[in-house]
Amino acid sequence: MDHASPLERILRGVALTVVVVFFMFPLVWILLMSFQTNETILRSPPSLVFQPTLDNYRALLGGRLVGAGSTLQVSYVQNLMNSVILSVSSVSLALLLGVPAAYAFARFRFRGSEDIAFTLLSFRFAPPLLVLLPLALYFQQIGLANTYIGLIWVYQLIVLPLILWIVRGYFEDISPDVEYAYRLAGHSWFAAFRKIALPLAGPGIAAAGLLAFIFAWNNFVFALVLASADKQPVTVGALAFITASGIQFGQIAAAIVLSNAPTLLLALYAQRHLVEGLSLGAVKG
Amino acid sequence: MSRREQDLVDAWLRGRLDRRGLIKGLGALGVSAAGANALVGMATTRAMAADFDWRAHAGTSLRLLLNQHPYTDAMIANLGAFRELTGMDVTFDVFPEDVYFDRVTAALASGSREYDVFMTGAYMTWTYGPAGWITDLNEWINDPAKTAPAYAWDDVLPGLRASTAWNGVPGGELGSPDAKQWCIPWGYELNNVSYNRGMFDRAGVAVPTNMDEMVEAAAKLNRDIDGAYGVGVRGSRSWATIHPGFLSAYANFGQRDLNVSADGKLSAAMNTPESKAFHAQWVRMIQESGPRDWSNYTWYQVGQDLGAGASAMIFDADILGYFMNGEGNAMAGQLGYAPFAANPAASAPTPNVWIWSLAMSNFSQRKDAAWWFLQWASGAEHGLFGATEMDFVNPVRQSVWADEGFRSRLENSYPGYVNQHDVSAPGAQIYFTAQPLFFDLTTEWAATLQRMVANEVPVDEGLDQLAASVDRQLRDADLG
Amino acid sequence: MAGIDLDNVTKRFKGTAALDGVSLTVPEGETLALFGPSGSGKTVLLRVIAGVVQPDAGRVRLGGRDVTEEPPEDRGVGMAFQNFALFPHMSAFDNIAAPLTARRDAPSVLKAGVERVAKLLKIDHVLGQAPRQLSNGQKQRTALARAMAGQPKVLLLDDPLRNVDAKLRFEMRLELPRLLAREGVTAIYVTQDYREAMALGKRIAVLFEGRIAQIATPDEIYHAPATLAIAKLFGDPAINVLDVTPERDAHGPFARLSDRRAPLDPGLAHAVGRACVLGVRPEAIRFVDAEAPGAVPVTVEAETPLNEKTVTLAVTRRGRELLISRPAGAPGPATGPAHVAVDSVHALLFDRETGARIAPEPPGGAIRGAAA
Amino acid sequence: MAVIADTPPRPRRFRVGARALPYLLSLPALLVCIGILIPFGTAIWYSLQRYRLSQPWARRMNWGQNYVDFLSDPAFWNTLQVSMVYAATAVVVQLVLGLSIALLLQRRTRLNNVISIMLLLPLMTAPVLASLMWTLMTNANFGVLSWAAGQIGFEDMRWASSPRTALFTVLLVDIWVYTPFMVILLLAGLRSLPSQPFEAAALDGAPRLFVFWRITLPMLTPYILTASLFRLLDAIQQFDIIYGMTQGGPGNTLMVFQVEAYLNFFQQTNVGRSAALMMILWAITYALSAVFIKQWLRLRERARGEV
Repeated sequence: MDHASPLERILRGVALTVVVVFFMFPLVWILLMSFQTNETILRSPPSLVFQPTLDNYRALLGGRLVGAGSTLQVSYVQNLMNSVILSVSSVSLALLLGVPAAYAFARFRFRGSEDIAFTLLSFRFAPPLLVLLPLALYFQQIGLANTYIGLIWVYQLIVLPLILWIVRGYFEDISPDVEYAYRLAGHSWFAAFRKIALPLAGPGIAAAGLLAFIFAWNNFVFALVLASADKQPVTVGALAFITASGIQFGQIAAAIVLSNAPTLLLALYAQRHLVEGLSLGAVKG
Repeated sequence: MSRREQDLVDAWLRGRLDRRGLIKGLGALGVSAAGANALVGMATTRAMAADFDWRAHAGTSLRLLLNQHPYTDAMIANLGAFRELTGMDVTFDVFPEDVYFDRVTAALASGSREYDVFMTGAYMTWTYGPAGWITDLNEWINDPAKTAPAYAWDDVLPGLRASTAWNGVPGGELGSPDAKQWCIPWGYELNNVSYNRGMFDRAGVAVPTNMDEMVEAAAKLNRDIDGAYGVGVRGSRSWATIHPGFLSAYANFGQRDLNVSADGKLSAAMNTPESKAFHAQWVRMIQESGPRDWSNYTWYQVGQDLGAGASAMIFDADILGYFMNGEGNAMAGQLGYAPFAANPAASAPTPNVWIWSLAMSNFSQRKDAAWWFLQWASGAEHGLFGATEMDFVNPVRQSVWADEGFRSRLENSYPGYVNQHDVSAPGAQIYFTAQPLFFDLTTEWAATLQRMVANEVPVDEGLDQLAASVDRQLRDADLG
Repeated sequence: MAGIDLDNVTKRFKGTAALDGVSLTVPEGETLALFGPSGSGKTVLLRVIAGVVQPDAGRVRLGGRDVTEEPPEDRGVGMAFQNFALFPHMSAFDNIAAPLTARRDAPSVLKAGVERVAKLLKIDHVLGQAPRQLSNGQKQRTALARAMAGQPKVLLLDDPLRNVDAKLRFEMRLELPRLLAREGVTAIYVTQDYREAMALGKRIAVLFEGRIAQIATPDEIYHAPATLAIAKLFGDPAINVLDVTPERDAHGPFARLSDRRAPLDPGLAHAVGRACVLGVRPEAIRFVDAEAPGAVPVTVEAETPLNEKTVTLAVTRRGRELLISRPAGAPGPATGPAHVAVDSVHALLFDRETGARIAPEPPGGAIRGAAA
Repeated sequence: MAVIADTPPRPRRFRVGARALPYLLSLPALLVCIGILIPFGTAIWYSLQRYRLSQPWARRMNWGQNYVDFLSDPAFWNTLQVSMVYAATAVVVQLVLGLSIALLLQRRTRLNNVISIMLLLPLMTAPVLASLMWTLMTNANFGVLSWAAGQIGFEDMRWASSPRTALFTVLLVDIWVYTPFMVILLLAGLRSLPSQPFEAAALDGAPRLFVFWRITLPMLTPYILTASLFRLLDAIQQFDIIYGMTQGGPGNTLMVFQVEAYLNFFQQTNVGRSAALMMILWAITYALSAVFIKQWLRLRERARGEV
């Protein structure tokens, strides 16, 4: 490949350019849109020349959208907060539950271990609505409807298997002798877990946690079915007010940017962990 | 309160002054608008409290489930008066319309006690009522101990009262003597024409008075007006596509959705020759001069286009045209309104109505208190406040429509609106057959329309398939 | 009181016995070399003693205390792993300090403790470094230091020299006995290298397929291996094995070697007629003149000088290969025909079927070990 | 050596603790997920009933009738077909695209690394937000893509609102979001391949197409299988993008399982049919995921063997 002909190099360059344009253009375009007024957005043909404005963001963060027929009180900031609360707590809980379980599956071959692990993994692939619809009824009855706790629990369905399987792979890569050495030095099992296994699997736990956070943040269907207005995250919130305001396209764009920003920044910041987590999660385990 | 202020307010209470005049008068006395509203509220409270124990449930807290809507805005703006009047507290969840009814279903299907009162349309009560989720309100309306003398249930337009009452028998007539009052009408919509006066003038097109003219006018407007299409109607895959202009016109041709046989069996009625002719005309109109994204169009898009000058007219809810004429729209102040009878042979329009109503959850633990709220929210006082101070159109009470301030305000800013209403109101009612499969059938109807517009299926064939499918579903549900 | 006492320890993995009724006693302060081919169960045995593997049956006693059910951290055992098992995220210092932190020693005590063993093992200059910065030799010493830092009563060394280079291995082989003696610990030293076993162990336990085949001093094992298999494992070059069936004539029992009668120990009358294997150490074969008594004609094929000795490969007329060793510098024949004499009287004789040693006969007539 | 009589077995405290430990560690996670099995059981139960919320009096067990009805229900076959076509097309296109892009990015240069990171961004976008973004871009009045389509001669491009292009449009969004997933997995696979076969082929002067078909592809197959199965499982359950863009329309063009089940439940309040639909989807995904997990475990063993 080092002796690529000039033609080949040009073709590769063109191909890569097309790839980058296809995957980056929508993000850039929406970002630009979010700084425009409806007037410039509605121009045809679309133009890149416009006077940037922060009004859309101001309206969103201030919580008032003026649209056709009604002034929409949006609690977009509340939606963002809900996303943060739901994602952070469900990932924290999943780490708390999933890391010890992952350790158990990695270290011990106990009766039924593979079956339990398979069951947990198969939750990842079950159609969410299968359980969500009956769950919506149950939640109302047991008072979990429209509570953070109920949602965080349901979020475990996506984040827990993910964490379990990625972290398990990392634990399996640590030689058990290293932990035995620590225990033989006189430390308890728990100390060995905390001081040896956890730090050594740290990068894996970080990768799994990041990935789980992104999945939780991006989730739509759980909150669509189970959350009320005051608990719903940005994914549902953004969809909800596109039609309700229906009009202020700049604000919709700004809402998309705001709700996308955390995951995109996270992806840029921790891309190596994420790539590894993705590959491990899907391929290696 | 000074003596002169007191006089003004009393004059208003005795009905000699409209609210606008009252507040103007108070303004002349140096009372600010906000202060004036407070004064009026207090005065009303005193007056209303005089002959009914409004404070019977003081201290109770109610929870409402509300749709994002101007009616909701008006109600929320006036909630302070309710709190003051009754000493009750009210909290609420507001959802955008796209997910609102899913929320209601989720809450009620599970028997949630969270909400006491919620917004609904009449069609939904055909599901909620038989399911046992909502309460028959006759029990309260007819109980003098629980209903204020001034409530005047008869003041509510009779057609609306009838349309929100159903005996629960599939195919049963609405408003029959044995009907249960499943909800209280709150605000309603008539489906007529709202049009862009400037565009009509420029294209030299007259306001259409029947379907043929509409198809023609829309096509001409579509050609002649740059950057706008001819006519906006809804097209999303939903019951909401069927019930506005479409069904109003359909009913005007004397067509029905279902036949009800003597023994109460239901069967599809939409594959008659007349129906096929009408469908063909409707489909052609959309293909020729409808919005390009028609199949995604809900009332938001229909209204948005009219307000932004992207469409020349709409055949949809009159209040949508009303809102698009308000501030913040490119076409504000340039819209006109006209009644519309699709059938050239028809004597009057037959708009299918959409009635935003208030219903009481059967799972409420505070039904009496909830009724106190319903009375207030659907009462004349709040109706007048909403209609004159906020955008609470169309009000459901005859007394509000009789209010001169309200009429003149409409007449001045919304030319033709009052006429449109008055001409079509007598024929306004729900033209659907009340039955529990309403959403199954209308959704499939909308999907069939989409396929016809996309030329995936010829109109005749599509309707025959639809009718067959409807019949099968009715049979499956033991209705056919 | 015994330092380590194993009683009938058995451990199975998926049905196959890794340890099959192993009983073993190591007196306090003694270093026992545990020797065996790979897969014989050495590491499992060590892990059972350490407590990281639970035996299916049998008891483990350390210093007289039954620790079979105690977790590893309560056993007071130091262990050096074959792969070092250093904590990669800790400095060498912290690695070595691990046993001391477990006791919550004061920082000064901890520091003194680490420095003591570090100095002993000559790694005091690399204490601040992370394991990945250390050379293999340094890693090995760090692992050893960590095992010893807590001054355990029992030290388990799992082939600690396997992954280090030859020079270092040689050095450590000299150093370790001194170190172990100085610490006064009871130690088990696992190795696959018989010379290491002989250099380090006061006694050697030979493990075969999960059973102890023999426990004896290095000298005993070399000169009186309990089985043919043990005989083959000890000695470089390996022992010569010749299939024989002892016969008897007027002079007593003898074995037929290339038509010559090689006399056997007169006490071996009972072996006459049995299918046997004669084991002859390469140094027990001499080159002789053709006329010497019992001289066997061979053909010398090749010769390799091996440090202090020279090893010759010769082939008998029947095609049997013999390895013959003689002190370096001693004269030997050129390639081609030659004659050798076998010291058959002192040779080892094993039963061909069981591999058990027949001669020399163990004192009292019973065969030691668990070969039967 | 004398055999010492074994002491009679006594309670073994440590061993019991050690045995219980793994269960103790994994139990909380399991319990949290087990809660989910309760509604799962409910769903099965519902699916065996004639159950419409609007006709509570008609509710009764009808056992397999809901499933039998599917056989003669054109809507069901349409749903099945749309789901399959959607999933298969999405996976095939993404695989081909993903593999091509991965091959383009195979070498570790700074530019390639930057591009790989850029490719992460669509993947990190919530699918429902992605559908919103594309809805804005394909708006008939001002959407930049509608305008662009007009410029190249597709004046009448209606994107998601025409049955002819709706599938194409939602697939475009699916491809935009998920192709990077393929790229990243296949890139990880490509970069982990041993280099010897390639060097040997280069020495032999083997043509590059030959190298690709005979060496790269076979060695990459486990990764391709894993990634494709994973995507297939996700794609057959697609909800977010379709619900966000068209709610299954226009007509029944995009009526996939989960969207139809959602509408059945919430709009038509036909709980029995909705549950039966989801059970069928579950059966499909369960079969696929069993294959997937087996394949994945094999790959994992291999990855471990190479370590």
